[in-house]
Amino acid sequence: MSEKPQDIKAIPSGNSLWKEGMGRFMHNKLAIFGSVFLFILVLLCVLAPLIAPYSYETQNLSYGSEPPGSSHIMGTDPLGRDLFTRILYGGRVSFSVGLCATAVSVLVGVIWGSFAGWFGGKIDTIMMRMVDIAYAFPFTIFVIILMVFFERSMLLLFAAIGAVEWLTMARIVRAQVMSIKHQEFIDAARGLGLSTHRIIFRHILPNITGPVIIYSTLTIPAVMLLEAFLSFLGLGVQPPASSWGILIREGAETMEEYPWLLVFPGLALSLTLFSLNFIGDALRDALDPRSSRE
Amino acid sequence: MGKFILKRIFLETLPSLLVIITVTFFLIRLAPGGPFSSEKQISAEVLEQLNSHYGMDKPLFAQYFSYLLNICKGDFGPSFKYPGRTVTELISESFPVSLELGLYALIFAILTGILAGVVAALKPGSFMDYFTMSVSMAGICIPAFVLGPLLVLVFSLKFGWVNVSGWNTFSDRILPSITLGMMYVAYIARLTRGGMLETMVQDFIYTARSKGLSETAVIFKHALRGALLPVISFMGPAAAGMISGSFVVETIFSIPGLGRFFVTAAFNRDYTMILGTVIFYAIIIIIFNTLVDIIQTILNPRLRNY
Amino acid sequence: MILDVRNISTVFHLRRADIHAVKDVSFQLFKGETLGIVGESGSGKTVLCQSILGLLPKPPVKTSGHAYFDNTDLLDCDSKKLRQIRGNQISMIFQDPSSAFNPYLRLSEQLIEPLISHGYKSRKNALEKARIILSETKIPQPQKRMYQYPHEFSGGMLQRAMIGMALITNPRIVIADEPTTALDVTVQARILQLMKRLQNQYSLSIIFITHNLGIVAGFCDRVVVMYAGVVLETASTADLFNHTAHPYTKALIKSVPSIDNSKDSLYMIPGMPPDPAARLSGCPFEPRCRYRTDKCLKSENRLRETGKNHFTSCIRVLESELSL
Amino acid sequence: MISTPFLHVKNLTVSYKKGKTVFTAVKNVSLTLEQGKTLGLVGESGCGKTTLGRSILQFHKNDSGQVLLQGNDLSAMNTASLKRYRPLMQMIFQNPYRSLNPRMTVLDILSEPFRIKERISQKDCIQKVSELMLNTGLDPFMMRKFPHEFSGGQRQRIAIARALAADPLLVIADEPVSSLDVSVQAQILNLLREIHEKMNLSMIFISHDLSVVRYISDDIAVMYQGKIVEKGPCDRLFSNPLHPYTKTLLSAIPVADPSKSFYTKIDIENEFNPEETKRGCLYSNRCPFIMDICKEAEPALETVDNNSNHECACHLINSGS
Repeated sequence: MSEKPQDIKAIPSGNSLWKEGMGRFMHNKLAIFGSVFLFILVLLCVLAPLIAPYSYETQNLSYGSEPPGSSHIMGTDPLGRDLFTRILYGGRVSFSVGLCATAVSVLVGVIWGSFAGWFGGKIDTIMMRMVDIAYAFPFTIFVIILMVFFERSMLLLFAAIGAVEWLTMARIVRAQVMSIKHQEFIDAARGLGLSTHRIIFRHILPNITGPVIIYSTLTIPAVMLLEAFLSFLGLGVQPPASSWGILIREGAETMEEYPWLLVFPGLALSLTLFSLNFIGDALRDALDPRSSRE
Repeated sequence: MGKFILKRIFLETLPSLLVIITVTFFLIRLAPGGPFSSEKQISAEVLEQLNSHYGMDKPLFAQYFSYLLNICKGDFGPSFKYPGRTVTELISESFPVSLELGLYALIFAILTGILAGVVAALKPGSFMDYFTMSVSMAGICIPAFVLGPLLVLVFSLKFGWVNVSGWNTFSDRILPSITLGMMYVAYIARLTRGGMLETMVQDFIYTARSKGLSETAVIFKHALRGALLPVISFMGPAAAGMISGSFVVETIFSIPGLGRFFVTAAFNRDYTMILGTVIFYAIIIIIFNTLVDIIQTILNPRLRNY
Repeated sequence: MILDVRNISTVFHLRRADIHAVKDVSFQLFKGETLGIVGESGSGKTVLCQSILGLLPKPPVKTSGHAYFDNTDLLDCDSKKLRQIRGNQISMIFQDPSSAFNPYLRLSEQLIEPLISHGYKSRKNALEKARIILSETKIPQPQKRMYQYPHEFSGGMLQRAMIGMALITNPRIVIADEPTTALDVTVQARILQLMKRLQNQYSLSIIFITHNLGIVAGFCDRVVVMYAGVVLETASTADLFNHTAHPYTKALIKSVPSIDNSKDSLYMIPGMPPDPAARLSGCPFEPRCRYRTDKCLKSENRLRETGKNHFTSCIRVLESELSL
Repeated sequence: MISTPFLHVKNLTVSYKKGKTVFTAVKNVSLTLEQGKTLGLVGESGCGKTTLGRSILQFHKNDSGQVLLQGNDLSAMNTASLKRYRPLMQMIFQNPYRSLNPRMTVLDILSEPFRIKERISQKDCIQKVSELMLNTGLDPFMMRKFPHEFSGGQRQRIAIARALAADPLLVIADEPVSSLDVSVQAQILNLLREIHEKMNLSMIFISHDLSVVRYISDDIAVMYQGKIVEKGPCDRLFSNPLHPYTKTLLSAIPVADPSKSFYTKIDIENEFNPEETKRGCLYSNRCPFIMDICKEAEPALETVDNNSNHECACHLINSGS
């Protein structure tokens, strides 16, 4: 046997499940295309104030509802506002809603799921019973009621959408924690006399990051869709702020005369959702514990 | 089997219903403003009279219990927005339309979704796999309120096969059902593909092949049954989602369904109408979930032993 | 001779690498004989039999060579003809009974499937045949139990049902892939008893795949030893144990802890089991063999006779440089 | 023997609640283990050997009975004081793929046992881990690799190294070689024997494979349906088994010698049936030597030979016929 290595630098490092997973992820052409498209779009939206050709509000009636041409690459809306700029600003709202609401739903879902999964027995049945009841609740109605009856602030929108989406995450995390809890390496940890706290943070949580990441990438599109849906009904984001949902609603109303007002925002939203779903599916195939095990 | 259903109804269905009714009831009452505050300035006495007529002046809890009693009798109270019409009437008029739309959409979603899922699972990673999954992905990525207008633009305005909206002839049902169902094609396709891939590598598939069955017999007799279990368990949440989808589709295609009613009721703060619809939808979803559980126990013998 | 397998090679064309699971394997199976195929995991013994019956999905897997079963070559006849033989003339028994049955179908449904799919018309007679075969494999109250579901049976009972399912079309060859590995030692003994009795009753030829040398010694007439997809030695059971002609077989026999031999430390084969994607040339056991020389690197693993139908691929034994 | 035994299990009973039915896995088992000795625990699946192993380590709450380690009763301790005894008893599991945390490097896995005891510099940590790896036949330069980059046999070596890292007094190995190939199996068995002798460890080796247990144990206890039916020194038990079940078990083991055919002599017919064996001996419905008393009274575990404390629970044997 070889002699003992002296310090950490001399020892070659192995490639973790992450590296192997990312290797597989890179092979998925659709996911790469999706990530590149998303990166560009998000960059554009973030830099909107600097690079947008026209300012957000300027209405120039003489240019009312111009088809896409040299001056306005995506045409203008009936009030003469440049569609490309509005899409970028709308994007900022849609993305922020998507990310924040997903964060809310991931946070609540993970905590709820790990609690129910780890304690099991009575606590688990009660917590999961509440999730089942919540599932029976027609959630979009709940959000509509919230938005109608309480003043429509952005914060309420995040909370409402977040409250809708955390259910499935809770179920996935609970199932994952339950299955890990029964694996032998947890018994071994318990056999060492580790504290529950240490077992959870060093042994359980790292092993649920895979499914959590997979499912949160799939939650972002679902949440953005819900926001657009609410804005379409006039309950989501309120003017002067605008989001893709509102742009699509305005476009739909004048669809025959100015189809581009519907097509461009619709395209922006759909391509974003396509990319996010492709990335989510690719992540699932790459990080799925079953395929990485022997 | 009977015991299982009874246990299911009393232990799970009724409590969930109660919780939903209570939450919605108090949520609405706690919200600022009242049903009539959005109307033009009406004098104090008229407001006071309206409240007493609709029993709004009694203490909140009294209203809650009397409301519960009425529901048991099937009376969801009068509608504020449409004087002289009870909520039950309005629901019974508009719900069959939504139900029909929902059923067509569900059938469309199930057939297309399962077909796409099976085709994609047969040759994983091939062009066929990517193609079917991306097309079925369109359901999630092109929202109903974009897909609907686009379909109308193409099929009724350009080709004129179908009229733009309304709900009288059969052809009026095609576009709305596709728009509503398209979203679930993607979820079902994804679940079927996952279920198929997982089942195809099980040992009993090799046993089936070793018995000399043709590949199609192996797939349809053995693999599909196992693969569809996750799809069936998804039918519950799908029903809930289908209902929310119907609001948009009914507004785009101006279909007189319960969904549209609900949206207008919400805007006009028509308390009893909102409550009535929420409870009605909750009942539908719970019935659906119970049905799904029963089907699952029939299909999967292992669940049957308790 | 009932089955003549000549130079079968199976390659898995995967994205990362080409795995040569079976490399140029030949063996014969005689009527009424029990042929044992012995090897550790990764030796290709299961893939070999699955390739013969064409059970492996075509795209990633490519099989070459011939397998003559009464003058039809199973490897290049059309799939319809192959399907007529599968489950009818040649049937299979799998390792883990609890996962080899479709959990969602009643046992009766799965038992009659081989009959129905091979043109047996009346369902009623098929069910009757299923009941008979179950009682022959000693399952108590077959009439009642056959309508139950797989999860309502113990491992031993399910394996008996599997044997019944394989014999219901009274095939001429049964390929058993580690049928008793998942069972307890007393249950295993009774299953082997049952298989021997049914073999004599139906004059079956059995191919018995296992990694357990004890079962081979007690149950099989002839043995094929496989390692890393290659056949290292073929011999009658007595020759294999008493006049072993390959270092790997010798090492394998000595490393099995048996309840008779004394307690001195167990013989260990050094190194690790071979990586299937690696090296093609030379004797695969060379890296772990005590008697290895440079010659072994160049050997083309061809089986040649060293005793009365006793074949080995070890050049040193063939050139009688080595006697084990 | 006046000195207290290293490990003494007294009338231990453990049961599970499966839905509404209560299943008693371990029925009133008593056994002792001396320091530095290995006890082989043998029986078919479902006989309760794993549950017994896990309850000794207090992974399950037992219904009744005591587990005395060096005289102190583990089953009576609260979690805090139990935590002090935990590192003294380590377990090695059957499935090499599920007994190591896939997200941790071997360095973290092996250093966790001593890192939770006291602060330790990275340099000492590497030294200790490389020593552990060398002792268990692993290449220390692989210590920053992850479990999925090792073969089944190597992973089992890592699991053994982790058990040793807590420098325990007692190691319970639950079927450590059952899922490994014969050639790799031999390597792990030799390793276990070597470590057991070098570190004067007491070990409980649980397995369904009698020939493996024969090779590694000093004493053997045969279990059937939650009870110990025969216990004694390894060679005596193999050369002259007393209990009918042990005899059947021994005769059913395949032997790598064509002249000895093993499966033809098995004569037991049906399977264990709880109804028929409610009161009497649990093996009565399958035992060829059944007597009336076997149906009535449960045979106690009595010593049959004093100097070698060979015990057996069978009326036929205990009545001295």
